[in-house]
Amino acid sequence: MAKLVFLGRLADLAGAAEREVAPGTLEAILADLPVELAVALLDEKVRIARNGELLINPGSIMVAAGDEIAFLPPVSGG
Amino acid sequence: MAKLVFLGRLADLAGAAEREVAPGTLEAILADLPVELAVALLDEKVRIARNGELLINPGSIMVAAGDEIAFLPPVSGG
Amino acid sequence: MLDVRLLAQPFNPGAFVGPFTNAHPGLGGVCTFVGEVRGGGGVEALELSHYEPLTLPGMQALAETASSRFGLMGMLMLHRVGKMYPGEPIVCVSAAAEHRRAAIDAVDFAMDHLKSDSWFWKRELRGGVWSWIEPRDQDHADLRRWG
Amino acid sequence: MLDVRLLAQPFNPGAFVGPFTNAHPGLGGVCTFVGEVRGGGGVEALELSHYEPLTLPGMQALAETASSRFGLMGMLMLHRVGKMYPGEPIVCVSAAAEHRRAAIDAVDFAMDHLKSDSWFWKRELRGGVWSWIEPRDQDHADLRRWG
Repeated sequence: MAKLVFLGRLADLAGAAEREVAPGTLEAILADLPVELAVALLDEKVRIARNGELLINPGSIMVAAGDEIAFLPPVSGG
Repeated sequence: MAKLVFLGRLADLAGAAEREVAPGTLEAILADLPVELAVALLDEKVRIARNGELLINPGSIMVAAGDEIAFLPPVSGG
Repeated sequence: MLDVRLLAQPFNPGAFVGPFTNAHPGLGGVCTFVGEVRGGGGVEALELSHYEPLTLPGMQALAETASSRFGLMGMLMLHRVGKMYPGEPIVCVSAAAEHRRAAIDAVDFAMDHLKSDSWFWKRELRGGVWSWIEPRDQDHADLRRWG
Repeated sequence: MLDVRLLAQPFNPGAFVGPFTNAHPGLGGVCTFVGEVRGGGGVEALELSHYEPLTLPGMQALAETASSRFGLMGMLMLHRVGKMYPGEPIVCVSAAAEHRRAAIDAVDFAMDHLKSDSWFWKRELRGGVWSWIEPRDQDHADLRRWG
């Protein structure tokens, strides 16, 4: 299995801070999520990190077993 | 008597931090001091205060009994 | 010396700043900023979440950048996470330098970046309801000051 | 609250900054600068003289100016006089404000004015010889930043 991590308001939307998912393409993983959550995760302001590394072009990545994919909305500031 | 107060390097030059003088015009008081000291006190960078008030135009003041005249060279800075 | 920490419990800034200062004999000055949770507008509590693999390494990188940019002798950077209450310190940044301008500017720089460019998400409790704090335009203006 | 003092003995800045901070509930941030006597270049001791009728009133006026210019909740301004040794604090300025920029800028402003526009005369002991420290051009440049 792989793990999705939701930060900030995305955790509220996902109903949990983390979620276990089957490995596969990120596209396929998102397609299995509730539509509202998937749309929020794909917002252009949401950064995505794999195993602690920010991804420049996350659109087409393969998520392997044991990977941790974090979804990082804009930080809160001041 | 009146009191002259010498700050910073002026105290070294005067050989003391303070000096009692007879009242009179500032001009007359300075004329009684050693020439080298009088010249240093009249340097345009030296501010003069009477009884804690800085004087705008000290040249011609009368120094009364009990007055404290302070000679303030430029401060040391940073 | 760079000392960068996330703290999950209330802390006393002085207990860190004193030893930090003493660790830099020969310094000319130390500038310190301590931010506290404001209680205005009915805020009852604040909760900060972070993402372990990014937040602390990001702060460490920021302290290194500030340190080399301003030629510091050292920087202390402490940030609370978790739930906190009005009046509690939330952040403490100290810079030790030979000259005061470097120390003051480094703290200003580090605070602008910590506040708007670090991996923290905040929510506030008001009237029993939690709500997320969104980014502010002012933060981006603050960052642009540093080119 | 304005707390402005001349201190004739060594002091611990934290012993003043802690109570100063606690005296301003509701503050957003406190910025503090502490300057210490530098020991570089063979300096063995530093002596600061002041002129009682002008020095403290001048500092008080500076704290009032900074406080109203930056909208502070309070300012703490401590300055040593007398003979002191490398590593001892010589000045401590703290500003408490609702927002960090005001606190940081107020400390920067107050330090520039304290350093170059306050009634202190300094002499240094090197190799057993005392010499007066003259004004530096940099000080005037620092002051011009504030218009």
